[in-house]
Amino acid sequence: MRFALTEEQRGFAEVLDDLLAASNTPQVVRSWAHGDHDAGLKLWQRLTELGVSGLLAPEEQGGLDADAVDLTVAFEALGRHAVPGPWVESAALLPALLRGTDQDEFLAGIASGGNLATALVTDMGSHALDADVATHRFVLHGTTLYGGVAGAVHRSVDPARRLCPVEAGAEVVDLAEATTVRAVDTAVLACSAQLLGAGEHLLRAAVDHARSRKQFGRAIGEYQALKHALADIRVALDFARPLVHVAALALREGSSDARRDVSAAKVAAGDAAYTAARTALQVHGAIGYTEEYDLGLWITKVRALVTAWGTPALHRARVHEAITRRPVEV
Amino acid sequence: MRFALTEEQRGFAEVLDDLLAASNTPQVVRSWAHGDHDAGLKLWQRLTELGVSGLLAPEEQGGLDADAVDLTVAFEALGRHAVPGPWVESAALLPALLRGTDQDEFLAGIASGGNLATALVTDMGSHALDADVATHRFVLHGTTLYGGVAGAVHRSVDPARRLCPVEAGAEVVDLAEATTVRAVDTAVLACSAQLLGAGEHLLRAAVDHARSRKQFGRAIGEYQALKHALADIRVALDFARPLVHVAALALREGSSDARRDVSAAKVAAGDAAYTAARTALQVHGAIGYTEEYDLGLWITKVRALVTAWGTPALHRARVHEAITRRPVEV
Amino acid sequence: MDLTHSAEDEAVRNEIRTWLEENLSGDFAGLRGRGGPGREHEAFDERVAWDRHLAAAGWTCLGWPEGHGGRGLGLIQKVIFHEEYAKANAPARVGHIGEELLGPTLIAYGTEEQKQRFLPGIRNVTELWCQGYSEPGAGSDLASVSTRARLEGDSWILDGQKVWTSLAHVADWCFVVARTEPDSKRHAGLSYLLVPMDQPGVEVRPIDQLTGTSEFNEIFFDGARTDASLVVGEPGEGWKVAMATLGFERGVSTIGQQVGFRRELDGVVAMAHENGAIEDPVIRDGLVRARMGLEVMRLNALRTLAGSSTGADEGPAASIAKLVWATWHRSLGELAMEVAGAPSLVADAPPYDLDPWQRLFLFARADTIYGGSNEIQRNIISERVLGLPREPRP
Amino acid sequence: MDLTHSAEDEAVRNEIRTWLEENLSGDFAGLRGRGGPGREHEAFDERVAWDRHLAAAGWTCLGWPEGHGGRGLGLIQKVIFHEEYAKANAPARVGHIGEELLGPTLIAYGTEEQKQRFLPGIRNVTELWCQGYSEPGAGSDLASVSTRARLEGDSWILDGQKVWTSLAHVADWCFVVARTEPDSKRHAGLSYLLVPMDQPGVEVRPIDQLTGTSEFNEIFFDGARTDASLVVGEPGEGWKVAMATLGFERGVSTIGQQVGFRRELDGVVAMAHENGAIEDPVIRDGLVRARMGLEVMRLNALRTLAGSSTGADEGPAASIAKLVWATWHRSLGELAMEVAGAPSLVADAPPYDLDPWQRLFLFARADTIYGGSNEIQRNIISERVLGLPREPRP
Repeated sequence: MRFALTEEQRGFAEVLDDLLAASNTPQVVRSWAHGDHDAGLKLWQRLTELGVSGLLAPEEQGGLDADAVDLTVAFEALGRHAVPGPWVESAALLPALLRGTDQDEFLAGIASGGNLATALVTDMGSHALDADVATHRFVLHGTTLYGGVAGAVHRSVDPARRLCPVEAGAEVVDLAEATTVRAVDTAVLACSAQLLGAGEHLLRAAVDHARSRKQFGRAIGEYQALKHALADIRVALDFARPLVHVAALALREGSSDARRDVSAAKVAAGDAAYTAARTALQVHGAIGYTEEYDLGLWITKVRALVTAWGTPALHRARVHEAITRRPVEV
Repeated sequence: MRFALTEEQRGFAEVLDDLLAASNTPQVVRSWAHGDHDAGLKLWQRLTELGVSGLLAPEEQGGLDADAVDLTVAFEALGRHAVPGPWVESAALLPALLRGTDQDEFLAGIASGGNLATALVTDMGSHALDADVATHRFVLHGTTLYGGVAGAVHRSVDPARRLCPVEAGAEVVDLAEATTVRAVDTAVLACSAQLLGAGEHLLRAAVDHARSRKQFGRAIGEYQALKHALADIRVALDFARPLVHVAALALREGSSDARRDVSAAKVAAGDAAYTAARTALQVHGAIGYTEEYDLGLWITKVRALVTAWGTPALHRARVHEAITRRPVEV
Repeated sequence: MDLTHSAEDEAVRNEIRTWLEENLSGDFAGLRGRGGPGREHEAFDERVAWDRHLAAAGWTCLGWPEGHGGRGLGLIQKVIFHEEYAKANAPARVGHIGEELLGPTLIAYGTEEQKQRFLPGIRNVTELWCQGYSEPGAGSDLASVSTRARLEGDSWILDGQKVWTSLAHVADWCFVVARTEPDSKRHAGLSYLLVPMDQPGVEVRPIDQLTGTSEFNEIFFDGARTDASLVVGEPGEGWKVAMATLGFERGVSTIGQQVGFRRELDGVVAMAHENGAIEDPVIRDGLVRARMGLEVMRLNALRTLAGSSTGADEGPAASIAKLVWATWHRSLGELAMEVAGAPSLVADAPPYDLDPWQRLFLFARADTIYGGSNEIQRNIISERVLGLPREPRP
Repeated sequence: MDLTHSAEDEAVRNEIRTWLEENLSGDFAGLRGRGGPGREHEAFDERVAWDRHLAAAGWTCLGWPEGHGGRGLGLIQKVIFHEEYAKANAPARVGHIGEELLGPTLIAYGTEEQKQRFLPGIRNVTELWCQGYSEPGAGSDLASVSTRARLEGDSWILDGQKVWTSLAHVADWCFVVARTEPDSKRHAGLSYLLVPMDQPGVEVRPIDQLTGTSEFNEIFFDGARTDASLVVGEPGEGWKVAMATLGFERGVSTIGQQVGFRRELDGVVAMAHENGAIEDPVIRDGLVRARMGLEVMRLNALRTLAGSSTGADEGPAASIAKLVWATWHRSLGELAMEVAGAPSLVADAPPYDLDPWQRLFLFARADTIYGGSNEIQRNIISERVLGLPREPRP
């Protein structure tokens, strides 16, 4: 019984943080938002070298055969640094869908970083992320995975998430229902971890600002109302993270509660990150609301991720249903 | 268009406050809770002399023919001073039920203070308030008013609200449905006004305590977290009061929205008073939790009134229903 | 206590309503719903024309005394105007800063010459104004102003920077709070100056916002000049005048604002019915709460109106109203995004890049910051209404 | 990362479970569910007998070193004990203040004589302890202690008053923080004294609470005496010792507490199903949130356990846990009352005058106050975890 990351996992997180902290990710995000993908693709390669894209791919195809807990470690780092690109699709959804099918070559391309894949999951939306830059586009409809034909790029509420409508093309593979459920849950989990990471960044930015900014002659971080609001975010994030980890364990163990646990993680991580965004904006005041200030990159990212991969209403309903199905369990 | 109390109404409130402030109501409440009704009955008479019990009774029977707004003024004062006794039943419910019936003598007794009446409204509970001291007991079941036969006194969560089970006896009068709806709504309104008054007292007690009590060398009222919590109560009460007044106007004008407005008032006044109770307790710390300290009289009173005359769930459901019945109106 | 209007008030209502129906037509018909917070860039020139059309018909500056070009209308009739204006979905006004903020300030504190010089331009919407209060690093703390002005001969010379200035890029004039006594601290030594924008010493830079629009600006004063006579109130007593302006900011237009809120809420509700989000009990409860919250704001405004004739201190009431509407509006933005679901993520191209719900979400978040943050409002309520002690200042 | 227990741990679990099944029978069977916060008066003498029965079987002081009469169990096995103890609905312990607070403090700071004199009595539940920290007017501010003690010959003489002392009316001894250097201020000049309760200079008065019970007391020291040797740590360094005791207060028993919470929540849910309150979407959402909140508390405790071997500062983690469980429990009390509806208003006669839901409501409200208020916890988190500046002190 040890409910904590292993030393290896903590080391992995540190390596990712070191790389990303040195990569000027805000600039990468801004370029990506303007359709200039060069810096983002370079970063993709460097993250691939650290194993991020191949985490869930099989060893035989050059992947790491890592588990869902490892995945949350990586995606929390991606969220903390607002890394752009179809990471959830390429590194979580598609490897989870296609392991054990005949798509070995595709999976090898994922692990090597050569394949940048995106997908539309039809019961969760109508657009796919970054289909303009992806090398592969898919549509998952029910249990069938199709190739996808992308339309024009739309801007989205997070400019660094470029959304395209996608239409289903040729069928790629028909999958077992359990596989699709598990793969989509894995994607939701990755998104939840991203939210956690983004929330951590926003909290840290708010704390830094509160310590340095003075108003009425005192650092605003001395004011109790603000301190307590920031303390509440620390609590919310600290309490969302174990739910994300438990959901990862449930996926790893193939628990029948995995879907419920993943939904609970998404709701909690989304709420915590959202509160962090709201408070960070309040702490920064009007400047946090400007485009030139980096804070907005995370604020709009959180806004998008809260709704992406299933709205809070959808996941809340799943938790309700799962819990109230067994009366004694509410 | 003048959405404010008249000068007469403000004067009425002042006269009531002066009387009640001079009446050591905490002592009256404690005695009442122990079944010693003398002081409470004396206070009943003095309030009757100011017209409180006869507000809704017809002039011909010695009443004031006052309106629902006047009623809220009186009941806010009763709540502010935690006055015990079946006031809602005697001064609101029964006069509203029995005006225009042949119960002139009873109404005259209400106006003169000789009649202390209580009633069980069967779709809102199973006990009647202070049936041990009441001169008249009733049961309202559907549209029929019966005499009531009271059982033994139970203590309640508010010790000063002594509850008795009551069984229906002989039929007194069968009423129009509109009359019973309006009368019960009037009782709910009176209860809402009591809640407001109790909330005002709790806020004032919390503010006084926060100004005088020192911790870590500063008046605790200097701490921003506490200041802001108290400010939020000021806001909640200020925003509940207009709903109480609008509900009173709706009842006065016979509006078809009266029931919805009354329910909205009960929910808002209950929430505000409840938050005031919670914060007052938090501000006072452990001492607010002791029986010897007066604060508890209001805290338990608010707890009881929030549930009395329809639970928050019932009134919330009525508001939901009324508002969502007309889609465009949500 | 009653909520019905007098026959006279109803007559005013009918007059306004009829005039708006007849005049929001032809070239102006397309202006319905344009402009407003987060959308000040929309159809700006056309809205200037519309404001001048209003002025020509005598519908600007309704509450000003007749001698200054107003109509001397009472509060309730002004409220009725704003209600009808909002119900007609008429475009957001461009001259409101002059009309609602500077005008009343000049009427109270200005010299006769200043009134004659500036009030007609405001009333006829021939001169637009902006408000030079906030500075970088000062935020809600107006007293820490560091923009400096010195009197040289016949002119004030200004150096410094203002920020978050609405509409500065289209304004002809700016009223500026500047420090005119070099070593003064906090509230002392400030002056309230009227400064022309079209001069070499004034530079305006737009601030791009998360909404993709930029109605706020920075203003840089670098040796900017204005005439020595253009100080409102005594030099060194600008704090008092500036506070008076802030008082006017909390005007009767909140009632009109609520009509706009109601329209937004109705839109969110309609969307929830259309896409089925209304079936989610949490969303449904949120919508009902929003509806009740709006009703309460309306009633509170009416109550404040009834009380304002008593001359009571309206600062705290305004703080309560601001705190509540800002929080309500932010919640509505959040609710709108939750109701909209996944489609809410997609947008079109700038500067019209956001649908109304996205804009509501992004802009309403700022409501709890601008015009005095929620924290400041709670301080005011706890200190001025409840009488709690002020926080210790270093 | 895994959540499964080792075979060794499972063996400990089975041993405990079996023992409890076999022993919570006969005379002890009626003790299930008795005692606990708000109900310390329940079956007190029988619970003392039960605690001694536990002690005789070696089930007290599990985490103490074996040399001091404990079993030297690790954290996880202690957690397992508390889980099983709570699942069996075994009665609340009467000796927990000695076992969990004073014992570890003596083991860390006591003299050899003090350990030999007091640890066996705690371990065998033959001497009960209470905690003399809070004072009237001091509340969460322990450093403002004004109870005085002076050394006269072989004795400390104490004068002053303590308040909110749990179980003082049944305790044999009290550990008291007193000011032993007359003109000292705040943290300096305090000493940590062990004082016998059964003497003329000590008077205990129960404090009646809104629950109708009185497990808290005031203690008046009026020339109370204790032996000069009964100071823990150096005289004047009582603050350090007192803080260590507070650290021990945040022990592994929180996991057991959560099992109790789960039982309460299950009861509220069952009631909601019975009386139909579950159909109210707002109540239903509240119940689901409560269930999720409880799961999160459990996971957080497990995570804290995993981290506690690293020797990291556990104060903030404890603050976070306290803030969350206190707020959660208060909400559950409120939810319980809303679920219960009108029948929740009627009660029976004292001292058993409240049904479990009423008691839950009234008592859980106090959770956000005792053991460090929510405000104090938020200060700790913001200052010690986030590194925000301390508030200015006068």
